[in-house]
Amino acid sequence: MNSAVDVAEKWDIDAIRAQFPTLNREVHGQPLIYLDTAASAQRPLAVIDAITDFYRNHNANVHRGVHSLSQEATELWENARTTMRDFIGASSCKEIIFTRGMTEGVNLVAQSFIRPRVGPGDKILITAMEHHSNIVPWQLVCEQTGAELVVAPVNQRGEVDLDGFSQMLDERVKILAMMHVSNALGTINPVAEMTRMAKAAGIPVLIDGAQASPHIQVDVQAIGCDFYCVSGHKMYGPTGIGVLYGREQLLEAMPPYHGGGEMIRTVSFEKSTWNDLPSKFEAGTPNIAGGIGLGAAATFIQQIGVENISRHEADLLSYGTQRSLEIDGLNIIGTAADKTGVMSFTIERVHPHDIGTIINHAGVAIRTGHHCAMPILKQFGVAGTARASLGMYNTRQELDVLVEAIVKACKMLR
Amino acid sequence: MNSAVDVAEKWDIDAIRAQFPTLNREVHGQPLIYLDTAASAQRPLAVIDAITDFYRNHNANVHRGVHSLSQEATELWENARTTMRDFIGASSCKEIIFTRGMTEGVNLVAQSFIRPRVGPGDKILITAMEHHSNIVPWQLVCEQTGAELVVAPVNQRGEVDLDGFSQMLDERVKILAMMHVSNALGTINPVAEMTRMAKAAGIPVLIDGAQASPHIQVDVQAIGCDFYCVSGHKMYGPTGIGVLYGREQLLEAMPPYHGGGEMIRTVSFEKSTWNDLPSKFEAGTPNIAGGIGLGAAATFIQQIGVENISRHEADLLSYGTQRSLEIDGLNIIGTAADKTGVMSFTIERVHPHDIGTIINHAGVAIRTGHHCAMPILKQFGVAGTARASLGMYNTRQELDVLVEAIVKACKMLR
Amino acid sequence: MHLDDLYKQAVLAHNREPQNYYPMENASHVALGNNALCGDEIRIFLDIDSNNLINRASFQGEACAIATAAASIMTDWLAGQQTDDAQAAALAFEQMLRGGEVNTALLGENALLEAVKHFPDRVPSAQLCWSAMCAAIDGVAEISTEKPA
Amino acid sequence: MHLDDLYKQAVLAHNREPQNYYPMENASHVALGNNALCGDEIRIFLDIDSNNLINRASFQGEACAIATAAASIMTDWLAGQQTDDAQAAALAFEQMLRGGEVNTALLGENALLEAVKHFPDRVPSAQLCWSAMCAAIDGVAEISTEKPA
Ligand SMILES: Cc1ncc(COP(=O)(O)O)c(C=O)c1O
Ligand SMILES: Cc1ncc(COP(=O)(O)O)c(C=O)c1O
Repeated sequence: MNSAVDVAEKWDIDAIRAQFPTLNREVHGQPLIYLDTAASAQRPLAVIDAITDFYRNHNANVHRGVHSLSQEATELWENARTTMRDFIGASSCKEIIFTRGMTEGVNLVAQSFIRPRVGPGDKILITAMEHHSNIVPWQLVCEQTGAELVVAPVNQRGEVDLDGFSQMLDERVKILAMMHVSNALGTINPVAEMTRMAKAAGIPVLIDGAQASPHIQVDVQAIGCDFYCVSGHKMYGPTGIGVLYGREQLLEAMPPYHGGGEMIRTVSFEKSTWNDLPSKFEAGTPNIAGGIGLGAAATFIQQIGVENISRHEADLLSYGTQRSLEIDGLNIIGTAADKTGVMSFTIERVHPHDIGTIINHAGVAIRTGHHCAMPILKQFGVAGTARASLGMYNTRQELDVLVEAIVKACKMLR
Repeated sequence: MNSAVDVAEKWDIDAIRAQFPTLNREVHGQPLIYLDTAASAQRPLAVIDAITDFYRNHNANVHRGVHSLSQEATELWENARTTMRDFIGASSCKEIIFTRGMTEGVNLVAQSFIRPRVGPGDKILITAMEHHSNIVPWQLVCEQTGAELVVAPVNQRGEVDLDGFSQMLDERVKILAMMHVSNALGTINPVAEMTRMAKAAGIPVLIDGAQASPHIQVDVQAIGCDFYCVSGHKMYGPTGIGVLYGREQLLEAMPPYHGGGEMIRTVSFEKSTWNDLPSKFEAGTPNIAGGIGLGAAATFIQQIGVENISRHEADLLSYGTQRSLEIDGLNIIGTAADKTGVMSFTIERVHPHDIGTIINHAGVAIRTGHHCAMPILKQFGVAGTARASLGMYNTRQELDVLVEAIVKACKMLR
Repeated sequence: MHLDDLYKQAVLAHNREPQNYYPMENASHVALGNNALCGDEIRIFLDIDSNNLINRASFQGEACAIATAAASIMTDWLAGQQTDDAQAAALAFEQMLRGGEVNTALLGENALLEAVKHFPDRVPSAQLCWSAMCAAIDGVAEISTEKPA
Repeated sequence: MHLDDLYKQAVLAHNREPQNYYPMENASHVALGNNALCGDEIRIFLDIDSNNLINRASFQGEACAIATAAASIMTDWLAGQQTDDAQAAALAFEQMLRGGEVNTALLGENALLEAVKHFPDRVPSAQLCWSAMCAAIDGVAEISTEKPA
């Protein structure tokens, strides 16, 4: 992968695109233009090869084996953990819990950390722009415990209203759970500042980093948060894998989440004892190939350079935004000052779903609908949007095709 | 895969072995002899190719997409569900919940089905031979609710004592959770009969099928159980995926387990509503590649024919058992009348761990230790065993090498 | 499958100028159909007399072109139908979208939407008004159609 | 790495006929080390006087050849050591197994186990008696060593 480093230095987009086999696909006879990275990114060869290499050459269960394959598998798996530790800036591998994805991370914290700690009168604070995965797990806990879900306001650009937010920070708030980057709007929240405010009020902080880790630098220690969740498939890695970062001290104090193999030290019918971190939270056989693939994805991003990716996507965002405003009746939802490459929009007299279907026939893949963020769309007065979301492999030319295709679709429908 | 059908008809072991790339590995200069299938099976090309085909050609998120890739991904994913429905004999795809593995299936049922239904005075019934994954989740529920874990006795051959078992079936028992096949002993439990006895007493039944699905026919309707869990990686499929079968009526009545995307119908801060089965229990982006790979594994097993696999492994078991008894001081742990291909043993004056290390240098991969089944090993008076476990790809010659290698190890150590 | 088969001129015309697009006062039967996944929401109003004859049908809501056109065509067609013929047509319509054999004579102009069967993610859109209509007849206030067939 | 480096003749001899294998009556310090993962369990007995001198050391338990030989060698070596030298040796032993630079002179015959560092899954076995010894000195009754280095 020395080549990836070279690529990054001169931002050789063709070389980057060559790493992603799916980009060779045709759709309805047109070259695929993939603008749905926020739903799931494409996978580079480095990731696919890491998975197949594991299955073909080192396949075995981890941790429990005396034979060579099992030792090799364990080493690959634990190396992936080390890679993820460095990728998000954690201080120890004990703080890196492999999960199925971002959703499982939040559910784990909701059940294992918060559920035993809250009751009637206590509050769980989120923001109005959260993804369902950072709303519903808290609603379930509220139902189970009598705690109350409270919601920090978001302004009409799609930014958290920091005044409103700060007024909600009181001693009854037992956790602040917020997204780093919005999948529906693109907003980059000032998580370090908001974390500082919350911690000053003694409130633990969980951050949904699903849309941050593929696009901007993540450093959990600089942010100062207690928990941080990412999803593999959003950051060019495999499906079925993610990471929950948790501060060691908090994880130590939490009861286990799942029971099973590997998370125990001893089991007897009378009493079982728990293993050390991170094993305590990794019951059963983990997604070994997934973890190894995620490590490969993180390494790939590091080699390209996340700051290079951010810069490239920022350029595309400003180009794409400007071009899309040429479209008659187009209205952008989410105009925060600080944004990642997400263009969410509605068009007068044209339904997003029809746009999506029609431009799919020009090879352009976008997402339409509520993007698992119904409440914030409702605040914007819409039930759904069309969303083009960017990845490191996209180009200005692709955005030109997008705009042309939308214009044609509008003509057809109006 | 027509070739697989041919292979099965005349049981062409070379053709079967050729499907498993890892079997070409050498370990310490010797050809790998993989006798650790009970920990994790090797993966056939059909599975590896299904995964890479998804990542290379159809990669996208499922369910929520208007574009072609997303529709293709959804179709592959839902086809895998249909395959798994047929593989275990469920009556509807609504009853097939994709999980991370067997362990998550039990935890889901423990938390979502049992936790709200039990309290002090209630009992959860398991057997003395369970895997930690079917012990610890229930211990956590007992701790949370005050219910009591009770344990059906197992005799000295490693079979459930049916008299003792039947005496434990009373109205305070709120679930029977037992394994179909023991990973530590090889015992095949009479699950249909035991389920009948439990159901006659009004007790719901969960079965841990992790070690059954790769080796013997599974038919949840013939068994009559309410829940059945399998793990992908045990049945020649990917890591990080499994299936929880649940009877529709029970799943309908259960509250959701995880909150997140896809499991909801509508979300508002005041109230969210749940999606239909099976989505209600599949929060967040699932392990799409894993599910597709699992479908490929099930198809592969069906094409070879599970009854052919059973027959082959039964032949190997009787050959291997007989040959291993030639070893001085060898003692087999688990001598049930009805067994799958698991040979668990101890050898006088020789520790299993040393055996494992030494024969690994002859290329032979076995597992040593407690096999996540501490309690039953304790009943047999041992802290660990050496375990050779069989898969469809093993041969008599491999068992000859195993026996020779153990004999040499014993000579060295004694 | 061509896009023009899905978005036929006749279908597009119904979307541009939907027929029977108004909230019916004194409707005897009303139901809301929604598909949260794509944000479609259609309310169906029926005026059914004591002989189970549908005198008038109308609709209102926010929905995509396919859902809007389907509702426009359906409400046109419903006027003058017996409720059990309407229910039978709903079944036939669903079968048509699943790719089954159907007597399209039963369906009249509704058969214009047959090509939707080649666009599985759009099937719920086309079906939304029909589900809502059946719900209205059955006295169910709200119904969802989300899953592709 | 050769198997014979791990299972040296001298190591195997200690396994076949372990030294100091008995429960010490009136031991001043005792601790149990266990490694549930592979089923090893070793109890260490120490007789330490008021000057922190270890007069005698013994052990008992069920464990693999590596763990048994390590305990046999270690207990031999401990007799006559100061507790802080023993603790320093434990650190050096751990470093040796992690592949670090160590002054093996500090370790005496214990250095026989150096090759274990090439067998990461066996490191906890070799370390079991040392962890138990340190626990005993620190007054901790029980300790686990499970993870490969
Ligand atoms: C009998 C049995 N049950 C449950 C499990 C747990 O399965 P998993 O680790 O895949 O969740 C295993 C395997 O470790 C097993 O052998
Ligand atoms: C902001 C955000 N949070 C959470 C999630 C959920 O992630 P996953 O579905 O991988 O668990 C997503 C993606 O769907 C997301 O965009």
